Amino acid sequence: MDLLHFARGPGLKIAIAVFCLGVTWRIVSFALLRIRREYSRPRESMFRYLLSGMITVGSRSWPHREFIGRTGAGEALGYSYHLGLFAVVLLFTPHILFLESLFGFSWPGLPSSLITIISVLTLTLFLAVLFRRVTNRVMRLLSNFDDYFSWFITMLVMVTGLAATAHVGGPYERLLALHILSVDVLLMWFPFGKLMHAFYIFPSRAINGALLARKGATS
Amino acid sequence: MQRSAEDLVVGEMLRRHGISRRGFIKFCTAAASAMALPPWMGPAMAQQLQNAQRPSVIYLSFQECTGCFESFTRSFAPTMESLIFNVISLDYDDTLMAAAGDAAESALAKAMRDSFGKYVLIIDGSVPTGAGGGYCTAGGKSAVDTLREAAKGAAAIICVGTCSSFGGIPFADPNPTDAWPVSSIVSDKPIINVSGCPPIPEVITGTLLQYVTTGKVPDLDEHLRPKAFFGTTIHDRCYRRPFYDQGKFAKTFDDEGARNGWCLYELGCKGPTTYNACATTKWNGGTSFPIESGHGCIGCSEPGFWDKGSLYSPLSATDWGKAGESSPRQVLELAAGGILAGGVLGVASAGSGRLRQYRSEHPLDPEPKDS
Amino acid sequence: MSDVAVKSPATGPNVAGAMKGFAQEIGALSAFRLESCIHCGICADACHYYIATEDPQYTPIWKVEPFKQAYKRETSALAPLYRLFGFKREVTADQLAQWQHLLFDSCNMCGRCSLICPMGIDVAALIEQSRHAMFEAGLAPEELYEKAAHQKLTGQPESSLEPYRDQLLAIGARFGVEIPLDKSQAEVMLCVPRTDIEQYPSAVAALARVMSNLGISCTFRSDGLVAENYGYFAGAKEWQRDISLRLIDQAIACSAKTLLLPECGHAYTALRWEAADLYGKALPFRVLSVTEFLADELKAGRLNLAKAVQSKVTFHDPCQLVRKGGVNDAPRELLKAMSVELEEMENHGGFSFCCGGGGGVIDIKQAAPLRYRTMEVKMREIDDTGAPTLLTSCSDCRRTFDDAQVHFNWDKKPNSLLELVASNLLEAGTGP
Amino acid sequence: MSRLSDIAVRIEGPVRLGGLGRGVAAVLSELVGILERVALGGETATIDLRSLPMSPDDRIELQSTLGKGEVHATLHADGVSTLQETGVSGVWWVEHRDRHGDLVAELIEVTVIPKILEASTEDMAMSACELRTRLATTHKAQAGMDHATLS
Repeated sequence: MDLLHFARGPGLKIAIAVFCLGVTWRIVSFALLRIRREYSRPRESMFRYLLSGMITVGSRSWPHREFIGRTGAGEALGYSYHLGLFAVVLLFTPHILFLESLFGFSWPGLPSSLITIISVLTLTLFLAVLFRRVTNRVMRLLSNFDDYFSWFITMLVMVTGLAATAHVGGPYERLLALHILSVDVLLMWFPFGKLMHAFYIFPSRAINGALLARKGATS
Repeated sequence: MQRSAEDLVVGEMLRRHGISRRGFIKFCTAAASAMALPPWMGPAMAQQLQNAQRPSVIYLSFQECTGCFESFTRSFAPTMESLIFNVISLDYDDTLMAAAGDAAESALAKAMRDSFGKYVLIIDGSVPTGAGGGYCTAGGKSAVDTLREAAKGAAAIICVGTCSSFGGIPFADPNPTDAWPVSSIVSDKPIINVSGCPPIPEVITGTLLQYVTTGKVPDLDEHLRPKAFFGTTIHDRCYRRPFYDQGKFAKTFDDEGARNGWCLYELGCKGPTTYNACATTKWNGGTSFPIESGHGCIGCSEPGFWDKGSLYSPLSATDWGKAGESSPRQVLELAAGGILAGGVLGVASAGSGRLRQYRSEHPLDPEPKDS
Repeated sequence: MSDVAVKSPATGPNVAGAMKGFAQEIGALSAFRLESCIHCGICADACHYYIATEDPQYTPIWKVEPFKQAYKRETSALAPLYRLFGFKREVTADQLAQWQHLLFDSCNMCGRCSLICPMGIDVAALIEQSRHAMFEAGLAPEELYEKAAHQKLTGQPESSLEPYRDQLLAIGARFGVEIPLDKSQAEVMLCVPRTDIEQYPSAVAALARVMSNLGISCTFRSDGLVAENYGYFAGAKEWQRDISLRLIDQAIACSAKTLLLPECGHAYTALRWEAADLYGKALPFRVLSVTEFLADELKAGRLNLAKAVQSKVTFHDPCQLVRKGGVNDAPRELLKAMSVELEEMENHGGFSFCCGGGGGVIDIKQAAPLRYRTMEVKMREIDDTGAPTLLTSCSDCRRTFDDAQVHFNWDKKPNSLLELVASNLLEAGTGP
Repeated sequence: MSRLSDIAVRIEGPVRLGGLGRGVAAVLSELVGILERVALGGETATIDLRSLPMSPDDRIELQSTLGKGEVHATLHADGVSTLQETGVSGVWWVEHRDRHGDLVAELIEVTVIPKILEASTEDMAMSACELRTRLATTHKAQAGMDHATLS
């Protein structure tokens, strides 16, 4: 069995199983902890504050006017590489075919050359993100192994993917194998690090937003 | 087959057959072109061959379909006839030779004895080792024994076809005859693999010609294939490549994209992972190649191509398929298993957290009474 | 929890106690908040301590780092792995002692960071829980610890020469207003910040005057006078409950339908939002701040206000009342009713900067130098409005601004919105 | 239908660069470089057209861009070969066909005259030898005849 065969065969199977196991494990572990009832009288009706929670999911995607001056650039950097990643992961035809083979449905993709441009841009942004994490004193203080490893593994996926499409650094099938293998590793690492934020971000915004709105507080 | 002119150098042979020097230069130019060698190599090869002796070649067929030999006979440049008559001395080939039975066997023995240490051994077909080698025998001798014996006196072994190179179809799961490629059985001789199912005719003759003219094993890739023919992927040299780059893909074999000649990636083309000269040398004297005829590459020159999933599933897709099992279903099963196991772990984790909370709030109670 | 069970700050940190406190506290919601942090550091940009100093240790989420660490090691899904491989160390006594500065001296629990987090984490809620654990560890600052203990035992954060009850009556006599006290039945129960009794008696008088103008049956209760709750500041959760219970019991005793809180920010958080949870059931009365109460009366047409003399004012939004409490429109409606021109600060309403005194910080002596640095951020915003008058509706904020006025020899003195209302009352039914 | 060209296939051409296919433009600019070198006495060069991934359209385009020159040579050796000087002086379009008329090599040579056209000195020596032998035998026969006539 060659590397490619392993990467997208048994390797991928293990990765998917570990991914599902880990994600469930982590979520169930805290979701089943005690939730205390709130006895104070809400300022808003439940419908209103749950709605506010939903609105927070969207509104928190960009800083409030008061914060833009200090955080706008940083958040823009963060969101833009995320958008780049989504575009490349979801709109590159070989990726769509991969996902189709997993889930059984597909959607139209973008031209490969456009994807290449987007991925090079995303890669550049990703380097900028690391630069920022290392040079910004706050981020450096907060950062731990998780932050750097999650960055590294995502970067690895991008670099091997780009190398495979550009045929740089080795025969295509080996690069493709490394690319898929790095995706396997990413999937397995996913539940054990900060990548879990993909699952957390919207519920977290919604729940905290709703709890603040319950008090009529700013959210 | 008689070695009628064993002492003659090639140049003299050519003259005897009424082939002029210009004709020979042309022959070598065409061969160099077919082998994707630099164009100046053709005349240089012609010069060298003029004064060389014709080497002895022994062609043995094992567990095979003769497709490779059929391909061999269809080489345009150089043609097999011109090779046999002009450049090499084909001393044993059970398909071509008129002799049969004991006469054939003794011809083989004689060739091996006369040119011991000098002959080129061409192997076609995989070597079955199951049942004591009994799945493929000739004259009471098993293929594996014949190979071992013939290999002893060979200067080099050229494996023609994916079967002798990598095991091929007989080697595919479940490999009932316990077949192996030549390289798994012979390890002490230079081996050149000319893979393909079948290999491109010009690649067979070209490799042979290149070896006999230079006397050296050419540059080989990690699968022992000559880089001159197997150095780039089909995808790299494919005339449909611009459509891949533009993201234009045929979705079915009869849609608008297919009629427009768009990229066949989505239809399972294995071009990106297949190393062969199909896109440049092409087939039938440069007429066409599978992709040009509208079908994706099936990757036949790659090791294990038969076991790498459906010929029609895209390269980037997973290859979990056994017949009747869909990937989405497997994903669902894997996910369900993972979620179940994760759920158990999660409940255990949250449970122990709650127990701790309970203990710290009720330090005097030995056991929790409610949850 | 008895008093004896809690270690005094003098005897050094009790890590096990802290962790026990934290484990008790951690529920699904806080666990989710701790899980969600992506270390983006954006919360630093909401915090006036970071903005004033650019010191990364004042990043809000960093202030709960030991508890994040403890959560991951002890409670999270991966806790067994963290422990097995030693990825997360045990929180040490030294570490906790170091964090006292971050959780008390340099955090007002103002909640501004909770609005900036792109993951939506309510950082302030985490800090409040961390303070609970710090208290269990015996690491509450001495000033807060002592005031909380005193208040739990006596109902007053500090002893006074005369009981507050007597001082209250004296204020009534001095300002010529009737102080309703210890009525057995009343619609509304009143309470008062001890800051007002000691420093701003005019505010006490204003409250009494407004209530009598409205003609609503109301009363102070001798056994539940003080609005402040030092248990909340110190992180002493059970003391906070006991202190709140004094007011709750008295409100129930006089069958009040409303517990009216004076101009005091954290009292609003403690009683409006947290008391019922600590009480374990819904309160049988509503809790209102005087600011929103007056705005409601205004809307109902029962409160009539004259045009005020002040032309231009700026309003400092008390964090607990406005950002965290939702009383945003009420002060502005009152100002509008008095035709006062309001010059808003650059950051106002829910995004207003804290005065720097909240969360008990005004009472922590060692926090003062840092507090003055954050005050400069606030003072600049106030000065930039160009308004000559500063109004607010929290006596702790007022105390902090007064302190700054002395320290910086600042040209602004904070005034109470309630007092402004009280001095512009029209007799019921006369209308403007 | 025996040849690919008989099958109706619509091929959408690759991306054009200023009217020229990408491959064609590359070949042309390479030719310019070689020509300049050869003109100064540098080494001749040959481009194997088979090694370039070109569509039939590209090939036709390249051929028409180069045009036809003055010299056209036909070589009959083991099949027919044509050597056509293109409109670009010193650039030769060479096609080798085998006995069945199938194209076995297609080259562009940049040289004064393609080497294959030159007679080899060895062949000339051998031909001289043969010619001498033939001459000698005819002499003998002639002499014999003369002798016979005289006698």
